[in-house]
Amino acid sequence: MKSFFLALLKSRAGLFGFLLVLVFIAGAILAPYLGLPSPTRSSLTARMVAPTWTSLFSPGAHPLGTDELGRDILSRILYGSRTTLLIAAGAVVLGGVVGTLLGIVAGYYRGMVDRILMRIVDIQLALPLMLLALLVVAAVGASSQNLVVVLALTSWLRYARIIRGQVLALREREFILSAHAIGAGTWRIMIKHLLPNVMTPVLVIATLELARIIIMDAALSFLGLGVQPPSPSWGRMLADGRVYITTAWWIVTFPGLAILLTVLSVNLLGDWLRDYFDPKLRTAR
Amino acid sequence: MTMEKTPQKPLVIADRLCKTYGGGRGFLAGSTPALKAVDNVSFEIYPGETLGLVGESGSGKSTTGRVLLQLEEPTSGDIIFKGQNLTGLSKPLLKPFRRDMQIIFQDPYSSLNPRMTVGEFVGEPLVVHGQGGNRSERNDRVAALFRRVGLDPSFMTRYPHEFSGGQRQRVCIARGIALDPALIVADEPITALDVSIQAQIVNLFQDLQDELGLTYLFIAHDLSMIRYLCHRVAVMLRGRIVEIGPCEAIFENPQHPYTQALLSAIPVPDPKIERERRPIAFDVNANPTPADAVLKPVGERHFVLG
Amino acid sequence: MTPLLDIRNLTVVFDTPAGTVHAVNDVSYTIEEGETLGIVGESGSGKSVHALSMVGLIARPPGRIVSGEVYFKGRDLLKLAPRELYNLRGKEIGFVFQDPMTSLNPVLTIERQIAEPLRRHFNLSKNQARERVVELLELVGIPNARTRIGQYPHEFSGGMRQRVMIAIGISCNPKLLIADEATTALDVTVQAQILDLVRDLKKKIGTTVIWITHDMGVVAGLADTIQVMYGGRIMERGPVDAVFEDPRSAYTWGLLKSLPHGGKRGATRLYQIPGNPPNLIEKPVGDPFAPRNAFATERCKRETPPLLQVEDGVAGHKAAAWYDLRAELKKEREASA
Amino acid sequence: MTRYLLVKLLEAVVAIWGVVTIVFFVSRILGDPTVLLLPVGAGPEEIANLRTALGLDEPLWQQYLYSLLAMVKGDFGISFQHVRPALDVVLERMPATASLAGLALIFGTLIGAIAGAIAALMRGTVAELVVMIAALLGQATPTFWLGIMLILLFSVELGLLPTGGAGGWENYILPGLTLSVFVSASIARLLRSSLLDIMREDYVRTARAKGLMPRTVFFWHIARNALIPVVTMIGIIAGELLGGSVVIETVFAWPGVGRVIVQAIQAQDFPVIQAGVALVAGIFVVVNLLVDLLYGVLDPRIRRG
Repeated sequence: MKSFFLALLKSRAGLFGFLLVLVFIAGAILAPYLGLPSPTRSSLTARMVAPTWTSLFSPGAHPLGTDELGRDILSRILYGSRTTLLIAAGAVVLGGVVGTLLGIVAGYYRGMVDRILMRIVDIQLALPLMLLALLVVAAVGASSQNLVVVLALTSWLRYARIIRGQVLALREREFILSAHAIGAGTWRIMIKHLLPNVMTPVLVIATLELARIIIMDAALSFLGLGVQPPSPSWGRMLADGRVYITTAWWIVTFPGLAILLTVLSVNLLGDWLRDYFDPKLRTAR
Repeated sequence: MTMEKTPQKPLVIADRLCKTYGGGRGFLAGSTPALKAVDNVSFEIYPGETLGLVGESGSGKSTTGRVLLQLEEPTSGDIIFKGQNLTGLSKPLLKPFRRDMQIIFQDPYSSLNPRMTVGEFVGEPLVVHGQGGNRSERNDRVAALFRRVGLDPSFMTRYPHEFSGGQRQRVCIARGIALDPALIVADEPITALDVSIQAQIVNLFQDLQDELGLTYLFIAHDLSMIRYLCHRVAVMLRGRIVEIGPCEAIFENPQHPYTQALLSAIPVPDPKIERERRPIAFDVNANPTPADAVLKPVGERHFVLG
Repeated sequence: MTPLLDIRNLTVVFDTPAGTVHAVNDVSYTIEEGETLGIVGESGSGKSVHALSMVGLIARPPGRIVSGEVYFKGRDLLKLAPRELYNLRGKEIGFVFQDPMTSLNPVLTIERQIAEPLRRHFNLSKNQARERVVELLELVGIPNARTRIGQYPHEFSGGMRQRVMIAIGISCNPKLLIADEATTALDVTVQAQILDLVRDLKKKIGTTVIWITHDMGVVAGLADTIQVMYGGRIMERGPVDAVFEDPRSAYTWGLLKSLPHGGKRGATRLYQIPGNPPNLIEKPVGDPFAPRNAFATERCKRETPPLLQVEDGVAGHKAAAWYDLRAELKKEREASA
Repeated sequence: MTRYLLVKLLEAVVAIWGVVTIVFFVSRILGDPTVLLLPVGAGPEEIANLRTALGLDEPLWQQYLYSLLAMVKGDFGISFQHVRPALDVVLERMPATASLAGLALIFGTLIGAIAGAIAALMRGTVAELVVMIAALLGQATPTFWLGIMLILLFSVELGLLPTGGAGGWENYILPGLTLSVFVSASIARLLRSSLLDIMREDYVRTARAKGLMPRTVFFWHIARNALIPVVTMIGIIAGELLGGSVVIETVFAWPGVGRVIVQAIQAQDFPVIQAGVALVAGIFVVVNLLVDLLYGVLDPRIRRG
């Protein structure tokens, strides 16, 4: 663990990503305690106020400006990050657990189980993930829980495919044969021998998937299929602000920057994790 | 050794073992050509004996070892261990027999679980079979196993990457003997080790046999080590045993042309002999073994396929 | 006569995250034209790294040549311009690598891979090169050469691929052929065939050969001179008969003694060298074999012994040892008698 | 090779069938389109009549079988919104989507390949750093936001290019650029790491030991092998472009398949959804078939396998 953080400190890109991720998480958690205006309070007198850097520390001011209804953009971005990060994290965990388990099962049992699972993966791959998400969200409705499930649905197969490949390779490793030779049961082999040895790739995929899911979540709300108003969401802010692009550039610029920075930091961290733990994964994506 | 003269019951009998890969029709995969990795292989090993199994890559020697331990199911044939037929036994029924037979592999780097401490790894068979009592008693037993294979018990809490090849192989051996097995299949256990380490491991194998009365199936392609370690030798070629017999008979009086070719190919660490050595060529494709060939006796306990 | 290859004080390190690996430490030796030199050592002995580094075939970074000169036909290879080095590689110095499975490009035909050095160095036309490729494949004993040149490496067996590697190595009639563990990945019968082939080729084209291996048996019949390396240093070197009969380094002696020598079962325990191979990350001090050597003196641990002509030995038999192995062995024999 | 292709073809058919099945059942959950099709206040009798006319009152599995049979013949039904064959509605939008995606794929791959090669060959230099930072940013930027920003800059501020819609070549520039950024970022990163991996292979050492010039070693031994994962990546990117068309076509008011599908989902226009998704999946499968074919050309091990 100590060497892990030492290596992280040495890698500028990894450290940058890690710190930025921490900042975003802190921002999401601390949003209600920062003395910001409510993200949903509109004000007709303060519509489309331009951002002013000097007003950063004066109470009641709008450092990133306000939108067409006079709502504070900084506050909306911070509160929006809570929904986005929660949904994305939920989808990553759900997709990761399901995908990893299925990957281990397919790789371990091979044969029919494996073939059926891989055929399902192929079918789903033929359907662009965005279309799948769009259809399903439209069908079941855009509640937070539904979004988590839908986004996890677009995600599990990446784990399943890579973990299956890893397990197929591990299976031939002699320590797995040795576990069979001492009479270890299936459960023991999966939990004690296979799972710990695929945790690294799982962690790496999870980070990279987190970034992808944040973008997809934003895209869904951009199309009006994300969390419903009045809850603030980055994608919806973009979609709404787009109309005022000629008069108020800030409404559409800052939420996009927030997405970019979040995804960038998560990607940096993920790349570094991959290079640190398993450089071989680079081309396996 | 007196044991070779007293008639005893074999510890394990392999009876007409076959293992075929592929050949089936897969879903969307078309048919794959069948590969007979092990083809009608029969032998027996007596208690306390070391049987050497030699052959080149692809001869089926490793598969034979794995099939013998039921790590892979034979396509046909029987394995009789201590008088009990093991083939077709379900996993739970097989489990008690697992205590009695163990395997040690070639590559000490892939035979340890990189995410398990070596102590846990050596103690795992005890856990699986509910032996060794509580945690601290088990720890003591693992420590004793470490000492027995020449490792410092203080290493128990370390992970495999901290060990050299020879030390890893000692860890594997400790795990192999944890349950006091009767039979150990050693699948090229010294091939991947540095030359200066090989003798250490060979000696360890011999010491353990003397102390614990172990029976070995020793798989190798290094014939000089086989000669040094084994009572009897079986030579495999393309899935079949082409010659089997006492070590001396095989090395002094090889009958099958392939055995002769194999023996003539061993490099000898002596320039005078080595410069004069001319290997005998043997073209496998030009001399296919007839399918109906059987092992015929040519000397005392010495058989040749023909 | 100036030697074909003259290596002086070659030191190579690798900069790794764990620290600096001292792979080759102050290695000096020469090889005469027409000679076959067998270099024996285990993993980490520096036997492969030193050979690769002298023609710029180690990755830099992490590899780094700290010091040394490598004179080949009078020119220092380490000071050549890149272009001069490219002109020399493959043409004057041929290579055969260990693993025939990974050393051939999987997506190019055998013909292309053998013809590449020919077309590069001799400007042969496609057809001229093809004739030479067929000739080479026949020379290294591949039947139906003309039909097989269009095939890919995965269609060849391991032994056949190693023959292809040898064909590439000798394609331009190099002055020096360096074979790095060229038979290690092969079965014994195939190894025997390849060794036979090399002996045969030496007779036919008279190339100078450096044969790098971990197997004492392999070089016994092939080499004129043998050189034993350990921990990045030369421990002993000399005419092959002298070294096998009368080893003066405890490491050579131990290696030879630990082999079964056609010994029968149960006669005695094998002699075993105690301990484990050295950790090359620590700065080497003294004789690298000292920690595993029963005959080591205090001086061995502190000071690195130079490689010197041995007393009452044949000319050219050198060893790096502060202790006198012959005297020590004699003492031991008397004590046990 | 023939068998390899046949297997791939069969897999493709299975995949399309699977997609059609998923879409069929998911879109039935969307709701009852009759409510949308009839004027407000229509009586239950009218609704029942329309349901019968549209075949919606039959058991679901029967509807499924009928539509599956019809789809094999190329009949995806009549669009509820447009009241003409759904396939026609989708097909006439296809050229717009395909040309944009194709343009971005070709342009983006070229730029990405050059950038990736530069990064790998100039390890440890400023050039590598610049390429890698650009690629990281490119991958982290949501395409729809990048599109909006480009509109803000080139159309609103500078007034150089149209904000959206289709028409002349100038309409292609902004959406094409937006998608190319995404494509080239992915390709550059993958090609760089793939090249760096291949450079460590034993056969590259063999090639250098032959005395080949660095240029020959790079093109024939390194790049040739590094292309194989890139080809796979192009197949994946093609899918993401098609899926992403939904979003990017909304941003640029691009009259393509993506927008039609979004509108159809909002209107619960089953036949158009069905036809649109089947078409996109079909194109994706064909692209991947081509990728597999290219794979076979690049890698002789697969050709004979």
